[in-house]
Amino acid sequence: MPEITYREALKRALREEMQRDPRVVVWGEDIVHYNNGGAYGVTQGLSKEFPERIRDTPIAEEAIVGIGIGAAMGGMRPVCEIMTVNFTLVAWDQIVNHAAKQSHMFNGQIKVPIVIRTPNGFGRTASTHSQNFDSWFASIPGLKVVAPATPYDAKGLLKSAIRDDDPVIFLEHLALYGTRGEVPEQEYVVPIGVSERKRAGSTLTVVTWGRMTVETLKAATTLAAEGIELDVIDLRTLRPLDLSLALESIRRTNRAIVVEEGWRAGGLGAEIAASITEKAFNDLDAPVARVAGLEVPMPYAKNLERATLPFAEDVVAACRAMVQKQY
Amino acid sequence: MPEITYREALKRALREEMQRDPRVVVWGEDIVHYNNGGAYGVTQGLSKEFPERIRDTPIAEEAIVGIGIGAAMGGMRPVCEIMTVNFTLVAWDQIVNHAAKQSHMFNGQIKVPIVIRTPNGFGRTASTHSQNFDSWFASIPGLKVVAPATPYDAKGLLKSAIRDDDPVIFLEHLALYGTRGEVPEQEYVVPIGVSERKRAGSTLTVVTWGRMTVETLKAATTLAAEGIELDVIDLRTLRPLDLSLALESIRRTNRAIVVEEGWRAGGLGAEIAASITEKAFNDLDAPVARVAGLEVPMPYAKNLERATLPFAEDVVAACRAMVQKQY
Amino acid sequence: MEKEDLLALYRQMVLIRQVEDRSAEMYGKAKIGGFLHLYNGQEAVAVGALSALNPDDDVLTTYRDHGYALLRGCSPESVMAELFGRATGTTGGRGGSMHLANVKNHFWGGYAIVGAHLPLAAGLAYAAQYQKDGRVVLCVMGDGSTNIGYFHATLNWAQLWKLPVIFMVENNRYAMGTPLDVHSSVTDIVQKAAGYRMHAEQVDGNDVMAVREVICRMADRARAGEGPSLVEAVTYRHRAHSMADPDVQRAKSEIASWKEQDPIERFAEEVLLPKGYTQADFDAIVREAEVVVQKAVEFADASPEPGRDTLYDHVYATPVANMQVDGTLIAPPTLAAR
Amino acid sequence: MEKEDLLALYRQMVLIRQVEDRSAEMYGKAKIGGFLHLYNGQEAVAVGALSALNPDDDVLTTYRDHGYALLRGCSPESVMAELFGRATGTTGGRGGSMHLANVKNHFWGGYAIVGAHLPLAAGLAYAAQYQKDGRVVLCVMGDGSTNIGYFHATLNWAQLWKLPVIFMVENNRYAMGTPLDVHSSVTDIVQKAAGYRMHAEQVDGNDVMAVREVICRMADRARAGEGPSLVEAVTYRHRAHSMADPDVQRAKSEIASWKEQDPIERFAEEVLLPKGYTQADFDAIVREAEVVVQKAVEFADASPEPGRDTLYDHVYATPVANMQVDGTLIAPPTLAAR
Ligand SMILES: Cc1ncc(C[n+]2csc(CCOP(=O)(O)OP(=O)(O)O)c2C)c(N)n1
Ligand SMILES: Cc1ncc(C[n+]2csc(CCOP(=O)(O)OP(=O)(O)O)c2C)c(N)n1
Ligand SMILES: [Mg+2]
Ligand SMILES: [Mg+2]
Repeated sequence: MPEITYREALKRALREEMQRDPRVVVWGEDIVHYNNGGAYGVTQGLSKEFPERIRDTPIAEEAIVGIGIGAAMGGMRPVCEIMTVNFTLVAWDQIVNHAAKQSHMFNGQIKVPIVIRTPNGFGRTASTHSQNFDSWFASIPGLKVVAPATPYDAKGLLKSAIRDDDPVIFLEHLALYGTRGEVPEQEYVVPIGVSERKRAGSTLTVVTWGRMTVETLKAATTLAAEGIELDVIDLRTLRPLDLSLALESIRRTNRAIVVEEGWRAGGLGAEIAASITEKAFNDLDAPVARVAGLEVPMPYAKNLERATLPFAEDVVAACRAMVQKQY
Repeated sequence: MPEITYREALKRALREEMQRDPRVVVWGEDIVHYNNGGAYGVTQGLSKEFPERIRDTPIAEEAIVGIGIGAAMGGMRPVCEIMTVNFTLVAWDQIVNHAAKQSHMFNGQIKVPIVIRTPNGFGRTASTHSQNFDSWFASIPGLKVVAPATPYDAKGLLKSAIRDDDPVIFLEHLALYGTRGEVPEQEYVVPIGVSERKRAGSTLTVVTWGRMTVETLKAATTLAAEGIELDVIDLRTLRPLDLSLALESIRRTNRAIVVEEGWRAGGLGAEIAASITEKAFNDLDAPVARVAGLEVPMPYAKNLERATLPFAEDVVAACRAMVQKQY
Repeated sequence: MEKEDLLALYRQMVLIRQVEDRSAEMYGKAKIGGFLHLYNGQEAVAVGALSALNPDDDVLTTYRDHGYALLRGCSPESVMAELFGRATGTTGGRGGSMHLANVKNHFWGGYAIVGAHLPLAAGLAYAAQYQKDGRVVLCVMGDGSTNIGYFHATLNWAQLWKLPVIFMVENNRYAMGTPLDVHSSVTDIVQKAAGYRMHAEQVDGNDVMAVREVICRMADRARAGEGPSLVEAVTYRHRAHSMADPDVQRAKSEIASWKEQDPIERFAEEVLLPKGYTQADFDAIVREAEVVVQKAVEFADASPEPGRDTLYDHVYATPVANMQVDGTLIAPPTLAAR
Repeated sequence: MEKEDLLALYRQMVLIRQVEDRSAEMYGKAKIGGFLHLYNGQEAVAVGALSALNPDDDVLTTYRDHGYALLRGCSPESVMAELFGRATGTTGGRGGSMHLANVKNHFWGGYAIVGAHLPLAAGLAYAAQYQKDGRVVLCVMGDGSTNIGYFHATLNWAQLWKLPVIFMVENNRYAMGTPLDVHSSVTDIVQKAAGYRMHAEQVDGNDVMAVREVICRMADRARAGEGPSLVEAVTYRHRAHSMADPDVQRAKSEIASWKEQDPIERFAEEVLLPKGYTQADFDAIVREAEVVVQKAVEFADASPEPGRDTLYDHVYATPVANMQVDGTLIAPPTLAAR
């Protein structure tokens, strides 16, 4: 299979779905004029192909999302790009009170098939531009939330998201856009709601998603040399949460670590740890451990940014500690 | 000691702090003209006493909070009322990106001594008006978050919040405004960050806060008749989280339940369960259980609203189940 | 307009008034809970505006939505049943008073986050524009809703994209208890269009024919591709903001003077009497409405509560294969599709 | 103005230009990371505006903030060190390029959530009004920032409460890569004040004296209790939006024609030459600035990174007694104070 980037995989998904379904329209800030499309290039060149259907918007995320919801109600399939996840906060009311609630509150009279694409990420952009809200999104009834880690999953999940009748928050990552992976030429989708084992191992179970899947796989290579074999479960979808593979794995390994990029306190890692413990208490030889971002607004300085975020080395350290510690 | 309502306790705290410190100003929607002050009457009559310092605002929560932050930066001590917690979503960016980050991002050059008072609650107001975001607030570095359950704590914590140099989210509850409790006439404060045992018992530890403290205490009375004695730990502050009493209790009871009003998945209950399990794994005879709101936008119908929310009976059921179940 | 059509407008206003008055009574009897925002005094706005639109034009409004719902084909039975929180209500008891809806008749519902439905309306207008089916969107809001950011972000965008949407402000001079001049820097809301080069008109909101006329013209403009407009309908509510409001802040004399401008009576006197209708005709219509509303109350009272088993219905339009009903938990393993 | 004071304005513009050019170079050498938004071409706006204010008037701006920081007493050393992410930077390496600040000189910093600092500015203006110390607030934003809800919510409120704040828009005709007429329904930003009855003026943003004059008058108005104003300074940035922007969307000819309006050269020709200054004077100032900026680069490069142990400093102004450094975990039990 040919290797392409995560960015290219997303663009192909958009292009294919736009070709397939005239209801699919795309808008966001700077996705047409700026650098021929997109602050991070996902829509680059696409507006040439679909000039009426891809549009630049004013900077007003509350309207980008709100108008997207309205268009979705009216039978369109809008894919709205929020330049980075940090700006979804401006649209928070639309996401929580409107995208997520319309279908239920109006007793099924209204559907909101919107996709909100937005990248997580960092890169010396300081505290208002280096956040991760995966856990908040994942806690909202009425939303579906996906966070692909590979080009394959990115393409397959974006196609599923666009075809889905529910609002989908589609979480990309700046650190992943340039990563490469195999993506078939032929049509496929990845279903929403299904986790995947990204590496098989028997020492420890690691549950993760998004960028931390990639870091965990790096850690797994390092640890394998020490005889620690990680069973790496990539959630891929954060709501609904599919813990079936994780639980099956824990029944064999008896130890688990959850790895996430965001703040530790109240993170999805806590939910996963709590859920796993409720369901597999007697299988656990140790409390579920968590690797997460530090609880601090992100500093700009290179060394402090690095200290704040989890990377492969942190996963390695946590795994080693868990293997060594006796309970 | 005289008994007064939670509402009256809050008003007294506001009045005393306004008398004490001319920098304290209060604004919000409908806190002056409407019914002489406040959709829920907390400021009733106060504007007569402090006509320049208590003001009605336009409906624009992003500005209520944002202008509050600016005023706090400029040396004021604004107490901003958001009519209900549902509308904080409109101000979410200000809360997360600005209130919480200014002090750190500007390396201590800026302080934001704002208090954002807002009630949780429900009462047949349907899904956009019956939410609980305690867990989200509690996960934000840079904020302090309190959720008093009694008139005593409400008054003492509001005074601490107003005197605090950091942004404080002050979570009240519609269901508590009318409840009564002893409040001394003389000056006192309740420190931020300190949990309290609200009832002593030895069978099970229950960790909770806000309205659910009151429900848990009701449940404790019922259960005591069955010989189940709850040790009820009221967190009072949700950030920073003081789990010291809870852990000390669990080391004796070996079983714990976390009770919260909000959605279960990704709730603060998960954080508490995960943290307790990490720290007291070998003391636990059973996984920490959770009682929480159901994962559904709140319906208007009386029976469905009731089914969605946790009450004393749910705490009773969970405690009975935990006592009966063998692990 | 034909004589009969004029009488139909009168009948509509009377029905709304009757539904509101009985709702207030039922709230007093605790048959209705939560918030109840009544439309008394503002009937000419909804009736005039909707009489100007095509049945497939889209309508969205605020929580003060009973009138719009009734005009868009929600039966008085289904409205009252919704207020009672029953399965037979317009949204099966899920939304209650603030969220009546009838989407098959292009009534997209009442919304309760102030200003938040403005972008939804613009989005529906975009869909109409894209689908080229000539639909126009009417987005109703209160004076207090014109100060929140949503107003600005939406109006700028609507004008930029020339969306077929009419933003109609029901200026009843108060946002809850806060007077217009305390919440808005301009008290003629119509002036707020200037920052967008948007066409705007002010109209007497207690004059049903005047409202009808201006909405007709604005809809024509929108259909002709000339873009959005802002309409300010100046009116007043006879009752408190909601049933929770003791209404101490408005002067009794102010309320009384606006009641003299009652839109229903004015219409009868100024338009219907000259056409030859008589007080007896009006009385008959009121009695008719009373009967209809009485039946609605009985229907609501006899209707069942929604089933506990329906709680999770429609949280998702498409439930995911391996997810449990509450959308969060896992079910038996389903392997990846690759 | 005295001859020397005019030359000082020139010196300020030159210093800003030099800092920007060297920053770009340092970004190319990976000494600076993240986003870097340069001010080349817009210098007359900051220099004109700040020359009109008192030193204790409050200033807030966007991420394009180097000029404002330098004018408000951040040394070139501390600016460059901040861009390098060093402990000696204006915020100790925490904020970086987008968040320079010098609060003791009433420069409240650069902000990077578009529009979000507008309410902060209004809040500072409220504090000034309440404290009656005659301070005025200058709130700087881009043309693209005038479409988000914050703009509306803040301007309405500022006008209602007659807050002493000047909203100054640097209209450089693009929001990132999006042209003005694609993002805003009015292209004369000054028209946006009409919806608030707010006083507004448009000024040539490449004319330092003109900017100075209008800000003087607006500050006088505000100090006299006449409330807020909106000023549109029409200008252009010579460089891309940020160093990440390849700048393919703007026509080369457009950029060239604006460069002919270079505010620094225009000021030299139109104002300084007639006052008797010569090219040699200008050259000397440029050389002076080069030396200063070279020293700043060396200072930054020699400065230490912030200590790992400072990471949690200032997350809270008042750490809570029993909380650990990261603000979430528990420490030894401390009993309730009751
Ligand atoms: C964002 C938000 N803030 C506050 C409220 C509470 N609230 C409900 S109605 C209302 C007043 C609205 O006044 P107006 O827009 O004039 O409409 P009217 O009720 O007069 O029809 C307020 C403050 C809300 N629902 N949403
Ligand atoms: C709320 C928000 N949305 C998007 C962005 C990304 N962004 C940063 S600068 C910018 C363009 C701003 O343009 P303008 O206001 O004209 O200022 P200029 O850069 O031209 O000075 C955008 C879209 C942001 N920082 N904040
Ligand atoms: Mg009103
Ligand atoms: Mg610009």
